[in-house]
Amino acid sequence: MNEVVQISSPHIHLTASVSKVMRQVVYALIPGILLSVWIFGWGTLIHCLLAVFFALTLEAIILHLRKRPLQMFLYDGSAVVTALLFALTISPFAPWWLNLIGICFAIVVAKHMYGGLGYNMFNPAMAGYIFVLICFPAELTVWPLAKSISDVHAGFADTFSIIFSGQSSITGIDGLSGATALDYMKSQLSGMAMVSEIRTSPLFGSLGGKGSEWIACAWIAGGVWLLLQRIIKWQMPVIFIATLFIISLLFYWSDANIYLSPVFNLFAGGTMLAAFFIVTDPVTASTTPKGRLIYASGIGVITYVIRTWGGYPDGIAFAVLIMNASVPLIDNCTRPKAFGEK
Amino acid sequence: MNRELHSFPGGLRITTHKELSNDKISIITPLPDRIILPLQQHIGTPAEPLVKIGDKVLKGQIIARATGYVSVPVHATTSGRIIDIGDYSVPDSLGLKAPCIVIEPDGDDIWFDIKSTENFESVDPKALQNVIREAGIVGLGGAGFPAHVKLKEGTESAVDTLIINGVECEPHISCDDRLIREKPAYIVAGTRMIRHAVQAKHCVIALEEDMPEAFEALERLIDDDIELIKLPVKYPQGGERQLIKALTGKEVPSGGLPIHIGIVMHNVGTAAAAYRAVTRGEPLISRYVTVTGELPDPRNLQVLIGTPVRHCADLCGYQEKEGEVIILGGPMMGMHVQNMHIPIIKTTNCVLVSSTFNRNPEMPCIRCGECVDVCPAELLPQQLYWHARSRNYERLREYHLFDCIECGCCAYVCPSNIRLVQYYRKAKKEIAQEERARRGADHALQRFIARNERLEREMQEQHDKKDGMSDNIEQETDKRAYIQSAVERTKAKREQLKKTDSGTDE
Amino acid sequence: MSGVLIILLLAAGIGIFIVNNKHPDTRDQERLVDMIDSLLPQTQCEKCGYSGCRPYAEAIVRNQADINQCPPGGQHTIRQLAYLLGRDIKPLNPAYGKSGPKTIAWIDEDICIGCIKCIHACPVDAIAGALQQMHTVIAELCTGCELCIAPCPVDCISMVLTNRAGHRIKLKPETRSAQVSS
Amino acid sequence: MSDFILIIFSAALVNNIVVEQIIGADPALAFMRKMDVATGMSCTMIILLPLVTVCAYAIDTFLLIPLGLQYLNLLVFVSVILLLAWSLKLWAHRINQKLAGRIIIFLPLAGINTTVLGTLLLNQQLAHGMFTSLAFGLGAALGFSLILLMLTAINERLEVADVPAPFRGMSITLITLALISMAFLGFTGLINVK
Repeated sequence: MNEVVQISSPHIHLTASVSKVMRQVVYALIPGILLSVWIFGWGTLIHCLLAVFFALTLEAIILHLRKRPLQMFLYDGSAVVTALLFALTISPFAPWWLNLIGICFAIVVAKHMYGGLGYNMFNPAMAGYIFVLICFPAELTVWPLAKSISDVHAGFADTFSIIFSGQSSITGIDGLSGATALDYMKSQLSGMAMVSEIRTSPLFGSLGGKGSEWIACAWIAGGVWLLLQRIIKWQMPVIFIATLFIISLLFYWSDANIYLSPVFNLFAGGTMLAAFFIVTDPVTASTTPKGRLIYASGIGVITYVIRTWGGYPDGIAFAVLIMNASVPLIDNCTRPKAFGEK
Repeated sequence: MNRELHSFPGGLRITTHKELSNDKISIITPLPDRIILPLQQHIGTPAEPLVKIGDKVLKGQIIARATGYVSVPVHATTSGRIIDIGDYSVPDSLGLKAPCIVIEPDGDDIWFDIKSTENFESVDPKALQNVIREAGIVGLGGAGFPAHVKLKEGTESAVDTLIINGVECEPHISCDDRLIREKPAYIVAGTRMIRHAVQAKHCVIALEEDMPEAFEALERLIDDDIELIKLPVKYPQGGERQLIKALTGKEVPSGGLPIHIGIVMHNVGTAAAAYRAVTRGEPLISRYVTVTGELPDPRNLQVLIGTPVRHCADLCGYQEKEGEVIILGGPMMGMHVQNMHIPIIKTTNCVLVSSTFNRNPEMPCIRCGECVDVCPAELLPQQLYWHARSRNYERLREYHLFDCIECGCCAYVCPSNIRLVQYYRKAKKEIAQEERARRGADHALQRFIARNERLEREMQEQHDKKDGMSDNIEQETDKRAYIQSAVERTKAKREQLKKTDSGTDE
Repeated sequence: MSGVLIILLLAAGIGIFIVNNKHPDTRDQERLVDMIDSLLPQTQCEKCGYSGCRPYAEAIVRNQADINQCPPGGQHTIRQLAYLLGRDIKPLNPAYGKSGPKTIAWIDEDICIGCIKCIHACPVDAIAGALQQMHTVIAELCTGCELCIAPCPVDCISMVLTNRAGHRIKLKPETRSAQVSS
Repeated sequence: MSDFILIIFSAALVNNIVVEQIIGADPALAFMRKMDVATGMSCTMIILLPLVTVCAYAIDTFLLIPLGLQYLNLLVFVSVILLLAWSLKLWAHRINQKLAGRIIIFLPLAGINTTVLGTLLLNQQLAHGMFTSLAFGLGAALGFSLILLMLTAINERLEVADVPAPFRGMSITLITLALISMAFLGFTGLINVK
């Protein structure tokens, strides 16, 4: 990178570039974002825009401090993808400073301390999310209720004031928000309730959490488009989903009263977002064919373990970070045999 | 014709652009003003000149003889006068100069006294190899490995299959295609000849699907003894290991040679050259070269070896333009050359004029793994890149850097535009250098130990001969006096030298 | 009472431990010296301050010398030593010299007086010649240690660059005299 | 049996000795320079730790407590570790030549690091039984090895990364360790074994 560009073979090049890849990922996220806005109100959009703004500003400042070409790296779009993924994982009612802190951690610590694009060990969005989750758990557990559950809705102005001042003109913010489906399920299960009883709560839809199940479908649609565009490889999402499905199916069969159904596992929480947009992040995933398999299934297993027995409602972010940390080791151990070595 | 086909791992499907040049009949290039013949046009030791400046030579005369086993002679490619023997620019990725013999053609093109070998089937295979060696034939596919070495390996161990490689997988290049279409008889006869030389059980000529005319031309001439195979288009199918995998399903062991699994492979051009060398006695003095790219008239030429690149390009209407580069070889593996006065050599298959070379800046690697999927050698290009950058040679060896064939597939697909192959080349060079340094160091250590032992021995001897002490002292004073006087003399001499030096400067 | 007994027992155990551990340790050290020695460039140039590569390796093992004292090996050797010993990579200590491309000694045969002083100085016997006869450096054997330069009474030895094959790159007379004077 | 496995998991992941209990961090950072050193160290720990834990537990319960000598435990534990490491070094080659070649160099090093002593003390605090001590030792060793190998591989990758100058070397490794321990926080509340 630091050497003089020399003309060397091959002299032709496929017209792919990092910025094109990132742009397409952003396009694939758009339907899901729009659907979230429709179901959960303006909060998602506000947070997305805020996060993108923070991320680009921070990225520019740090590039300037590190004396790197600003234009080349700012337009590569990786910061935007990180920002969107982060904004989609936090609650739409989360205060603005939470967003700033998370993005700060994601861009500064998880990305640029490791050398910026391509060098980061951990998925920046997930690292930022875990950081705020550990520091401010209360702010993240409050989610707006989906449109079909409650009659009261926060308009644009209300959401805006909730995010920026923490107050709302609507009396009783409690009427607007509640726990997420996974969270509710967890707390009820530890209270010795049966799964079938809990599922009767209005929070749940036919597949996963009410409302969020449709967003999951939008992620699938975006992911499939990316697959068709050959931006991501099919192996990782498929293996991740399959692992999660099979494990939850086994436990579901053993006792349907305390273990969640596989379908619920797939459509609740951020499973689909993770499957198509986070697990497939090439920078932090394994690069060997066998390594990808281990990586994706590892995330599936750890996610299920944390969801079912752990202290946190959703384990995907932790699972991703743990597997990120193991990637170099996996890569080391799964070097494929070279041609003629068999 | 019922051979089961396989596929090699990785690889690419690239637009071939062969239609630019493969429809036009090749023309014989007129004699240039001068012919530059490098002494090393092959892998191995360079040849040694046999002529002096001012000598008259005839076409096909040996002007430099082979030194060592892995070496071939160089022949004059036309009749004329030797005007210089010295360093000239040659096709080299670093733009280095190398010793060459320069001939000024006299225009008569008179053949040297050459003799043909009639009825090759009755000749001993070993004698045939010698004929091929004397004709200066090297692998015409690109690497330039002396052909007789491969043939000799063939007679030393049993050869199951002889493969004649007509797979021109690189985009733009069509010289083999054209050669087959125009001279199919040469190739078929040459194939039979090589088969006789290596005593192969089976014999295959492999082509790609995008050269149907060449296929038909060959099909008309072959009998049951030779299989003619059409392979789907895929880069880099023309690579030795890849083609063997595609045809036989066998993998050449890492660090091994095709002969270890009973296979010998030669290029179609080599087969044609072998035919000419044996039945006509003509050494390798010309070859087909594709001149293509952004030219008014891209086509194939039959070029005398040693003709400057510029001469060939002019024939196709080349006009110098800003922002264009000249590439010798194809767009995937060819080398960029600085000037056009360098000669066409035995291994030059293509002259490509291009302005669409990769100019974009390198971005950091995003570990997308595209390179892993396309690598035909099943390596991890990305890991190699990291280790090449951190100069971790141990790891590079572990990751089989030396199995990389530098096909360029990884760099072609890289979304970050990283010149991967360039890093590998550099690392390979550095590792070779380090190994040499290590060998030197080991040698130095041995000599150091030997010297210390000797000194100890001498000390011991001196200790034993204490009686001759007084003699020694005398000698010592003698020596000192001599050194003193010598030092004086040199000082005077150096003064004088300095004066004359400054005198000439003025 | 029992406390004292236990402490005595432990002391005895540890005593045996220490006594027994001595032998394997010296063997381990010997092996480490070999490993370090095999990484050094074997120029025997004494620039590190020790009388050869092996003494330097021994000094490293004894923790008397740092790993950045070998100018002929340069950064590459430092890196390899750091990997081997698990230490940090650091730049070459300039007090011991600068690292550069490999040079070999070259004797200006017009000036040489045949005093054999350099022949005695050469650690690898790379200089051929006899008393009162012209000396010459055998290029393939020269390690570029520069030990022959100081003893020469007429300063006829200079260090010259080598090409890829290890042969001297011919310099023009001007540069040559400049090199001699420097 | 399920207790045994649960304790191994708990010691290896939930209460990982390096990232959650810090005591293993120092040795892990010391041995992460080279892959073969790290694997050698891991092998040694996996063999040594369960052994030491069980021995220390036995000495503690059957010797020190009945004699009322708990105040000597630190001294005794250190000696036990040293003696075990030493005897293992002498006897290893009789058990398995190949394994001995790998671990012999590391035994003295393993004998004198905080992970081993820390594990013994933790084990004492948790007041495990004989069988569970074995599990705890094994789990701690596995957890240590996992993190050590992870760190070694990460370190190799960080070496080529374009890390800003102030963070190069140990600082970025520590940040990485912090992020790993953050990730391991996800396991909290997973297993509540007392």
